[in-house]
Amino acid sequence: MKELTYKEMGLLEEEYEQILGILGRKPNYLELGMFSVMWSEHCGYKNSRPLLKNFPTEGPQVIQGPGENAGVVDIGDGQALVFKIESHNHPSAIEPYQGAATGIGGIVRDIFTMGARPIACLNSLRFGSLEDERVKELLAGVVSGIADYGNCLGIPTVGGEVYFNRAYQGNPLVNAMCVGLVNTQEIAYATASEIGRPLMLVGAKTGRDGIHGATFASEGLSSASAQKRPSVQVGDPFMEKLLIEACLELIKEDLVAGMQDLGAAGLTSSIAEAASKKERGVKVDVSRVPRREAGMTPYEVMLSESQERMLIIPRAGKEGRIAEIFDKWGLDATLIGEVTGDGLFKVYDGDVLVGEVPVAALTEGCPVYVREGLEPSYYEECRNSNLEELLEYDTGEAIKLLLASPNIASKHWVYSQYDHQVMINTVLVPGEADAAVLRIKGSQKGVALTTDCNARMVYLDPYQGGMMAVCEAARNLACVGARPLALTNCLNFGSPENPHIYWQMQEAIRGMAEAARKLGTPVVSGNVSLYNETAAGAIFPTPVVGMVGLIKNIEHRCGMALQDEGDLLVLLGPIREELGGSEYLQVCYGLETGRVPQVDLQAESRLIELLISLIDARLLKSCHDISEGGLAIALAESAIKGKKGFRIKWEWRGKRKDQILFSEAPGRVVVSLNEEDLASLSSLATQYEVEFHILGRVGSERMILEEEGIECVNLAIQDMTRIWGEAIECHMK
Amino acid sequence: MRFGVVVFPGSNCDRDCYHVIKEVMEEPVEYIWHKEKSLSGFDALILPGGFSYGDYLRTGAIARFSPIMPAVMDFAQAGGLVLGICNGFQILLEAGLLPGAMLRNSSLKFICQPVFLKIQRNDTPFSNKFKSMQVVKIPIAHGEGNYYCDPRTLQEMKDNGQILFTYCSADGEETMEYNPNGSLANIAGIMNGKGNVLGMMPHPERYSEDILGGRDGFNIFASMINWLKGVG
Amino acid sequence: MLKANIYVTLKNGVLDPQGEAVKKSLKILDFGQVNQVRIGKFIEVWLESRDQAAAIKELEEMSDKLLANPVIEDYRVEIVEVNQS
Amino acid sequence: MLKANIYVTLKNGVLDPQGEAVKKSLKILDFGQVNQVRIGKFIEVWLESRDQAAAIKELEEMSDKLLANPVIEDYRVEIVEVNQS
Ligand SMILES: Nc1ncnc2c1ncn2[C@@H]1O[C@H](COP(=O)(O)OP(=O)(O)O)[C@@H](O)[C@H]1O
Ligand SMILES: [Mg+2]
Repeated sequence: MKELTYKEMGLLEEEYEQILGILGRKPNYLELGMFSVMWSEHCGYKNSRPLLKNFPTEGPQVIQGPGENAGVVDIGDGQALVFKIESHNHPSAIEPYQGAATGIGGIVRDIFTMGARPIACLNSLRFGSLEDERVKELLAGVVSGIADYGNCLGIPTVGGEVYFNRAYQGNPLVNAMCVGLVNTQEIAYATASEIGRPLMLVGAKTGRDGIHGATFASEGLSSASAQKRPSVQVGDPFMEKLLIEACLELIKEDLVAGMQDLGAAGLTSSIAEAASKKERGVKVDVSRVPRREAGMTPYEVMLSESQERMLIIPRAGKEGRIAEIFDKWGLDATLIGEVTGDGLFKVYDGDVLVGEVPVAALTEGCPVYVREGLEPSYYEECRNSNLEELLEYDTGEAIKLLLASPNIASKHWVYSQYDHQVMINTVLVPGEADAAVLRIKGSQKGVALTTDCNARMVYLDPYQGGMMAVCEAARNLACVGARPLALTNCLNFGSPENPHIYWQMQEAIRGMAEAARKLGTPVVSGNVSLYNETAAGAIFPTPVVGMVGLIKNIEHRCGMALQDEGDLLVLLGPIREELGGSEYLQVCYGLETGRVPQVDLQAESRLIELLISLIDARLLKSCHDISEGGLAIALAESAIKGKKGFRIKWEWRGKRKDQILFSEAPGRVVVSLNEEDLASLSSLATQYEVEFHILGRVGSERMILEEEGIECVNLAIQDMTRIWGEAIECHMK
Repeated sequence: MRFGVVVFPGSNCDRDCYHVIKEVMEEPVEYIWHKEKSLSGFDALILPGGFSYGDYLRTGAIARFSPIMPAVMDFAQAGGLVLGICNGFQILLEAGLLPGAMLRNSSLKFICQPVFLKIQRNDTPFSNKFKSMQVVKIPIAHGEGNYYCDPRTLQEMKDNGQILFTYCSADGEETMEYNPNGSLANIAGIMNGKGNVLGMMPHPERYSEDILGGRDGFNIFASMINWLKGVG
Repeated sequence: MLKANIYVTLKNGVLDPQGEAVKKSLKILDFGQVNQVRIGKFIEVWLESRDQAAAIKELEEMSDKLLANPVIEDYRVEIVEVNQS
Repeated sequence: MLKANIYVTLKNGVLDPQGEAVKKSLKILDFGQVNQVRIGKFIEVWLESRDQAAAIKELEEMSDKLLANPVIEDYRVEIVEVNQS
């Protein structure tokens, strides 16, 4: 293998100078490689760390905030949820199936590393236009990669999102979230405790795969990316399943002092992280690492990103029992080194010392860049674009076009490939509600899970869009009756070295942080994926929010399907007349512009409280959040799900129907309820200061919009169901 | 009465079956590790769903050689009730306890969704709680459930009444349109000649509690218990 | 050391959903001349052995037992290399 | 008519979880001499063509585009039969 220069490894000249300063000498090739992966954006967060500081990370429910493999929140009764979201964008762009599959493997390891049993996966996907043949391949590959890996592990994939936009042409986003359940006293941390404790490596053998994956993930995608292909890893879900079961047995028997998965930057990163926690040092002997290929150099062993490996630091005297458990599961565990007290990361090849660097230099020593953001010109241009002059589209036609938009159409093609019921906890499955709901066996409790981000809104106004992503996630949880607890996030952006992109990051994070603070949902974990761009430009800024919520009594939950004829349809929240950033503008006019609807955090918070109260009091029969496609599509989706029609009376004479029906202003939901419950709803709404509007009634098999006795929309639910149901399937035939 | 749930490396519905027998059916149940070599004191065995050995090579092909399998075969031989669900069904096929083999779904995709099944007869240990020709709803979740056997075997199974469940519409139409995976003769579940071994692709344990969306699966376990109590 | 190839193919008459799908895709990709596609497995096995006859017997046994499912598959064993070392 | 075989194998160094699992279970089944197992695809293609050179070109194109995944797999094309009819 040809040796790379520091530049080819992705280090800047001043960074190389810094390394010379730290070591007081030239690093050898191995040491240089270790610095380069640890100081990559992917591992070192060198461009994002200063911005992440703005996130609120504390709250009474938070057991563990950012800084560990995953965040942990309390759900009472001595139980906690462990969760995190992570990107696998670059690998998936190159090899969609394996890229996505190993993405699942990675995030699942982060969860059981904390001692938690993974109970659910979600994923947030972004692709270019579905008209494009390569995009179809990417979608098919990514979805089957996620499915094959997650299904084989026996972890249900219960939710997520899929969006299509030209902004992701050539640079798809694959973000995977995993949620685990743990007994609070069994939470495991990645701490290297006492000096002299051995380091055990367990799981797959080490091969040459994925060397410099972390560096690769920290660069833009170019045609040269294709040549880096040998770095693609192949996933082995069966091995991972064995690791899950074996590691959880170790935790149950309290045998480990520290546990760390091997992810980006492989052994280098996991050992450094395990050791950095208590200013310990480590020595490791690469000759002991079981290899898959002959002739691997220490450099290759230390940087390999072979999947399905774990690092275990046993409690004193427990090595024997640990070996027994691994043996039961047919896994090989090898002693590869030990914890030392000198703060140094020493790499040996047999007796020969082949590399030595201070642990802290690799971790905390990573340089940090505080950059200057610069507002791009498109921002004001879009905010000021005049949408009033657009001729109004025929409402019925617009609804049909929107239902056929892949961003709104049924995602059945995707989620039917995921096993979403294994573990028999999934109470609301994909497509049934705004969030997935799982029961916690042996209790009354339920948990609700969602991922959200409307990236077009973030692009048009990163500050508002950032707030919207958090609000939508929280609202989606409230729509099923859950109290939002905390969030994880995956910050997908272009190059931070571009001041306009840096501005997007600053603004989006400012918005997310403010919303998270106001809604009481601190940030407990996350991941950053930068340099998502191709020659054609950067992706839409896409800060995906994953959020978890708690349902006190699982019997009191709510789905989105309309239930019974005669029920009242009510809008909770204000009527808004604005089209900025809407799917309607995109689908009907090909426009992605406008002033985005402004978020009112106070109102959002009151709406969430109201929803939790209404559902807990069992006053709602359906509840659905207004997002892409606006009020009209929210109603249509509830109708399609419930196989029931409805009739709406138009009360807003003289106003533009499209502005009201297709506005994507946040802070609003559509509910249905028994007429007798209207008074109770009314008094609760008054109490929480949420305005509401009675829209009409459930009934018949058609969607009817009536204005002064004239039916201006009259569509058969069956036809709408067909359009909505077949859109993605047709593209994927 | 004692149920045993066999755990292979890669099984992942083992806990689900265990939960349903223990918490929903309220009957004694134990896990049986695949490395065990003998079985005693069990009245019924469940081979659960999942991806034993990653389903590498062919579904169920490697698990079929697990140390426990000879004991499972003896148990079946002696007339004990054996229920193979999904991957369990595939293992029973590979082991030759049931005839035929599985091919990949005709769509080549994993499919997870509820389907309708027709109960072809209700005079069996596994279906006595249903009405004959009753249509029930139970979810499937598999990538290889496309059942195949040669024409002679199919005829034999038909003659012997070994086909217990077939895919159908909500109204009981057994046409290709309602066949989710391309399975021969819409087969979703078959028994051995003696009728004490059942393999089925749908997951009854997933529809055994109302909160999970349905309860038709409950009746399969209830039938087994009923039959065991009747006999015992 | 000895290397063998084992070809596992679906029996005649057994439907090959994957082969069918590939054929369809090839037609869409304008490979109009494709008439039929069947997809089987190509298994390479390295054995610590130099005795070809014994090896073939062993490989056939492996195939009968594990590598092929006789209900749906046929197989063929072929020794491709014998290394005297 | 013409029949071709295409052998699709994992590139050297690429992990083969299937092969590993099969090797392990062959060992357990007492085929102790097995050293390594790699599992690939064996694709049989029938073409409406009699021109071997053109067919090989076409088959290679198919393999590049669809039959093999160039990121992790290699392939080899071989014409096994040309039928004059
Ligand atoms: N956008 C973010 N918001 C909050 N926390 C973050 C974010 N990005 C990364 N983190 C936290 O930084 C730490 C390091 O992340 P990462 O390198 O992805 O972990 P790992 O080594 O387990 O893959 C984790 O605790 C993670 O939760
Ligand atoms: Mg980690």
